[in-house]
Amino acid sequence: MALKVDYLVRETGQNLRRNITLTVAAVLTIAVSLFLVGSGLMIRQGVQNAFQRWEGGIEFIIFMNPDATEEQVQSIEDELGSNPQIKDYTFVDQEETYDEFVELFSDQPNMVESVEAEDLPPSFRVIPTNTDADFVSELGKNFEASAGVRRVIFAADSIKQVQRVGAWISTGVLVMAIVLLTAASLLILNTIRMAMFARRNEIEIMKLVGATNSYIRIPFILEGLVHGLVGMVIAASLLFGGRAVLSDRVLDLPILENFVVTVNETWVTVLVLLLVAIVVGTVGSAIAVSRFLDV
Amino acid sequence: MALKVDYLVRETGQNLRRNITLTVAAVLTIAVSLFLVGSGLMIRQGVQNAFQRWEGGIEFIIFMNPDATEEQVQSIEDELGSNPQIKDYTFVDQEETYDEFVELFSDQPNMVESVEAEDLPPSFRVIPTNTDADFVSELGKNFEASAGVRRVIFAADSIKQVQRVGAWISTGVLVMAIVLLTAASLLILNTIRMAMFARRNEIEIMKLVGATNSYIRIPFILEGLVHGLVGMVIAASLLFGGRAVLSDRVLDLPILENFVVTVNETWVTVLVLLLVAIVVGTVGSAIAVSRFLDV
Amino acid sequence: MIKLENVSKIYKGDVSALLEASADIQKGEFVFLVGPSGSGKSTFLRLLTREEVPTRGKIFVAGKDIGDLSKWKIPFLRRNIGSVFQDFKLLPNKDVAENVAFALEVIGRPKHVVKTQVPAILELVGLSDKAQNMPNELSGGEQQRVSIARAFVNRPLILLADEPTGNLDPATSVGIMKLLDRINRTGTTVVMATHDRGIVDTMRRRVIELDRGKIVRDQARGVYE
Amino acid sequence: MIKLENVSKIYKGDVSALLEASADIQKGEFVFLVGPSGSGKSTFLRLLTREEVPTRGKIFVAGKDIGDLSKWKIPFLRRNIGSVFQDFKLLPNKDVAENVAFALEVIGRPKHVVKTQVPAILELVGLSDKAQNMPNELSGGEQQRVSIARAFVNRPLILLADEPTGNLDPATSVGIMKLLDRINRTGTTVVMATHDRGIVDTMRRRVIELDRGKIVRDQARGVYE
Ligand SMILES: Nc1ncnc2c1ncn2[C@@H]1O[C@H](COP(=O)(O)OP(=O)(O)OP(=O)(O)O)[C@@H](O)[C@H]1O
Ligand SMILES: Nc1ncnc2c1ncn2[C@@H]1O[C@H](COP(=O)(O)OP(=O)(O)OP(=O)(O)O)[C@@H](O)[C@H]1O
Ligand SMILES: [Mg+2]
Ligand SMILES: [Mg+2]
Repeated sequence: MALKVDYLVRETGQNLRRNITLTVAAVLTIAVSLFLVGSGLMIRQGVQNAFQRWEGGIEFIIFMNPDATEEQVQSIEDELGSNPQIKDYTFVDQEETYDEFVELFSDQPNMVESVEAEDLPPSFRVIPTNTDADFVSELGKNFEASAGVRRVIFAADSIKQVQRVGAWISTGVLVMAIVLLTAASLLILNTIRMAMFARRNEIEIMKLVGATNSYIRIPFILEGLVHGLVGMVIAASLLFGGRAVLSDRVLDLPILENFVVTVNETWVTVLVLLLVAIVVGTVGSAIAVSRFLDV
Repeated sequence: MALKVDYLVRETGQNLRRNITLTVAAVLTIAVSLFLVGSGLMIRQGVQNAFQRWEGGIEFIIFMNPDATEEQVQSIEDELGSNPQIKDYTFVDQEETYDEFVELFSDQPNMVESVEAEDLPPSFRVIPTNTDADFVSELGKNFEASAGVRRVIFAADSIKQVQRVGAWISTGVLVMAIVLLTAASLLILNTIRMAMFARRNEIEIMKLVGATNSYIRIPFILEGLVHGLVGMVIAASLLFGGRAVLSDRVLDLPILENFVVTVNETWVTVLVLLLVAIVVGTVGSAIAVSRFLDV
Repeated sequence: MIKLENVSKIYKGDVSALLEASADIQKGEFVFLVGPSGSGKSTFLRLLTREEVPTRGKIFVAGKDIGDLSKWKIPFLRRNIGSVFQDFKLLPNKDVAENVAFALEVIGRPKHVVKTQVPAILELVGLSDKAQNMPNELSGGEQQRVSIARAFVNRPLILLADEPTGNLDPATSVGIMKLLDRINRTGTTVVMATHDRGIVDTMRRRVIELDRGKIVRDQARGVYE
Repeated sequence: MIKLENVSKIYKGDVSALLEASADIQKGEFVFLVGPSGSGKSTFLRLLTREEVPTRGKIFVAGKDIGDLSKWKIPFLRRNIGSVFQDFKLLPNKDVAENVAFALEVIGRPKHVVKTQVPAILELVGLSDKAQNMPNELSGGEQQRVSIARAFVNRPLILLADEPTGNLDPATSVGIMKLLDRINRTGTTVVMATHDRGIVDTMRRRVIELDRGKIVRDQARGVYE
């Protein structure tokens, strides 16, 4: 049986207009839900951004003694330059280390104040050709005995731990986003269910007049889809607005600088919301309708 | 007109039972909403807990040179002990400073590794009798010129900045909780509104039979209250459960240690939820009902 | 008891459901409201219970002008008036006994009154064995009888019945009319809209005939046409 | 066209709405279903459209046993049967024209057919000027006529009417009966439950009388009693 497009458009439009109370309620519920999911996803993105700079390619660090002589530093540098297993390295002098330290711990000013540049060790940050843990560890140990070297630190022991903490936080926020998503789906399904309940007489009558299930279902499903999409647009506007306000005002606090979520990343979030809106709106309506069409 | 208790109880009970679809939908919506609000409040509590130990009574810190002699330290200590304007002070030696440093930056192992106890300055943490900023600053400056003292740091410059960051995060989470609360209220109001919409015929008939507004309203309001309370109980169970799981498993990661929210603090959150459930459930129903009773 | 003074009710789209209608119904009268479909009979009754507000004119019920009745007093007006609705208007989630009991509970009757009155009135309309049924489990005629029972149960001053025999077989109709007559003899004013020629012609009571909103006949001891 | 073989319908609480009923209605017949309130007339009709499933017995409609009809085929059964419901069952959020048009759209009739048929049938039941009204803006009789228009509009094989004149004045009733008669003459089988003695006695068609679920009379060219 052919379902005519104009029937669907008209029927859906009428349902939306004539049950304006329900329409507003459903759209609001979906908008709020999706806004919460979107916020969760964006916070997660922010946390990831903040941790990104810890995830560079540095594989081990050679810390010199703060009072190592220039010759000692030079000899290590020569060694690094001539070793074919070293892909790249950078020397970070005491001033640079201090700057990094200050930046890192700008939120702990008493720590910053307690340390001077000359207390901090200069270091080489080394990227080997091979990233295998054993290989890197072997390679790094070669430098441990050299004069002026205080300690060699491996990614496995340090950066990876930083990353682990980052992952923990990131996972926490992801869990939060998933909880919100589940909550949103539940809420949307509930909304549709209540909308169907409110119109149980209508559905009953349609069945009595000989309408097939698909004939009754499809306008309701389209209605769910429209609810989802309108809710999504509202949620997306709130997210973009929220992002703009936050990145203008709040995030110029230095420690939160890296937390900024870009407009592009916001778009990705909105895409996710669009998907959720379509899937939950359509599938949800379909399930809810079938529940009430079962004679 | 006397509203009989048994009428109210019976009427409310029947509404709940006979519109089971609506009841389940409303309770679920409220449970999810309150759970989200509760989570927001508990995260905020966690963040506050984590920052608490930075909010001690230390008003200024005298950092000694790492290589200050024992006599120099002793002379400062004598001075502190004899000054009537000093309420209390603690000496933190290099080992203790190192321990604190390690604990603080356990998430930045390469920093920890780069610093040894002897690099770090021992310090006096001083609590003056008067907390006025000018007074403290005057008092602290007296020690700046003393032998072996590297620097004096004031709360105004350091701890207050830490507190400020803590406040930022805390505010952020509070804003999140408020957004969730608003969202939850909206959702609950919507739910009630839809429930009323679904029963508009019933209300119409009651009015025709000569029921006064209060006679019609009160069962609906009680129904809203029951929805709110049941939803609250579900949300509270989820919060307690979630807290238990998290503090057992996730939070033994050292950095998150201070984040633990106690059972008592959870109870406070639940109390807030109870209040929200009662207010939103009752007031929401009252508003929703009056909207439909207006002839 | 009921007085209409030049009452008009114009619905949107310029439909004159009632046009310059005047009538004076005394306490204890029994009035048939007749007229073709759409002539304004239900509108006439709905104006008396303030379900509708007249576009023009004044309406008095029990001596009170109900035109300037404040909203919160409407329930109290309705308590003096029992209404049998053309489409029954039963509460779908209450059973038969509860639907009838509700009309008593609303006006604050004590429990023991409800407990004795409800079975008595259900007996009267012949629905004792359906007391526990829900409205959707009843036949059309049974629903109509529940609606009548509910309107009767609190012995109102005025009883308005909108085609109370429309869905009833002749035998049951006669029973219901006997009941209405009995109620009327106790002093209750009864206004009944009907299409049932047989009933009107047998009872020979006052007949008000409407045609396109106008009162075209007001006859004591009248017939259907 | 319609055949019942020892059909019983027992509702919960041991209510026998229909008891061992057998009947055979030929194509083109016009049958009145009479009997007191609650005797099972509506149940009889609801069994034919599979709104209810018989507790015992077999029902054939247009030669098909509808007892083992799979769920998805029910709509197609109903498209061959026009139903006028005792309580109208109009879609409350569609206006009169849309309510009628809906019955055509459901069975996939092209737009131009809908556009010409709907005004024609509204003209026939005398509701042309109410086409844009919503159901709650209609009088009881007008709603019943919309229900009749909707049942007629797709010219079904069978027409079931549950007290289609219950809310109509005698003049309109005669008009509706003339319409039903005309429809019947085009070959449509008509089964009509009614309490209207006048109509049954005037038309003199087959009468099936029910009493407490039993068929107590099945008479060609019968009268009401
Ligand atoms: N869903 C149901 N559950 C229980 N009993 C029911 C149900 N539907 C109908 N009945 C009962 O079955 C009997 C027959 O009902 P039915 O509607 O067929 O009567 P009817 O002949 O159409 O009466 P009326 O002329 O009053 O419309 C009645 O006693 C009714 O109470
Ligand atoms: N809410 C409304 N909006 C617009 N028109 C209305 C409304 N209610 C009733 N009407 C119109 O007013 C006229 C009178 O309606 P009313 O219900 O009073 O008729 P009635 O005499 O009771 O008819 P019936 O015998 O069919 O029940 C009808 O034409 C109807 O369509
Ligand atoms: Mg009427
Ligand atoms: Mg019936």
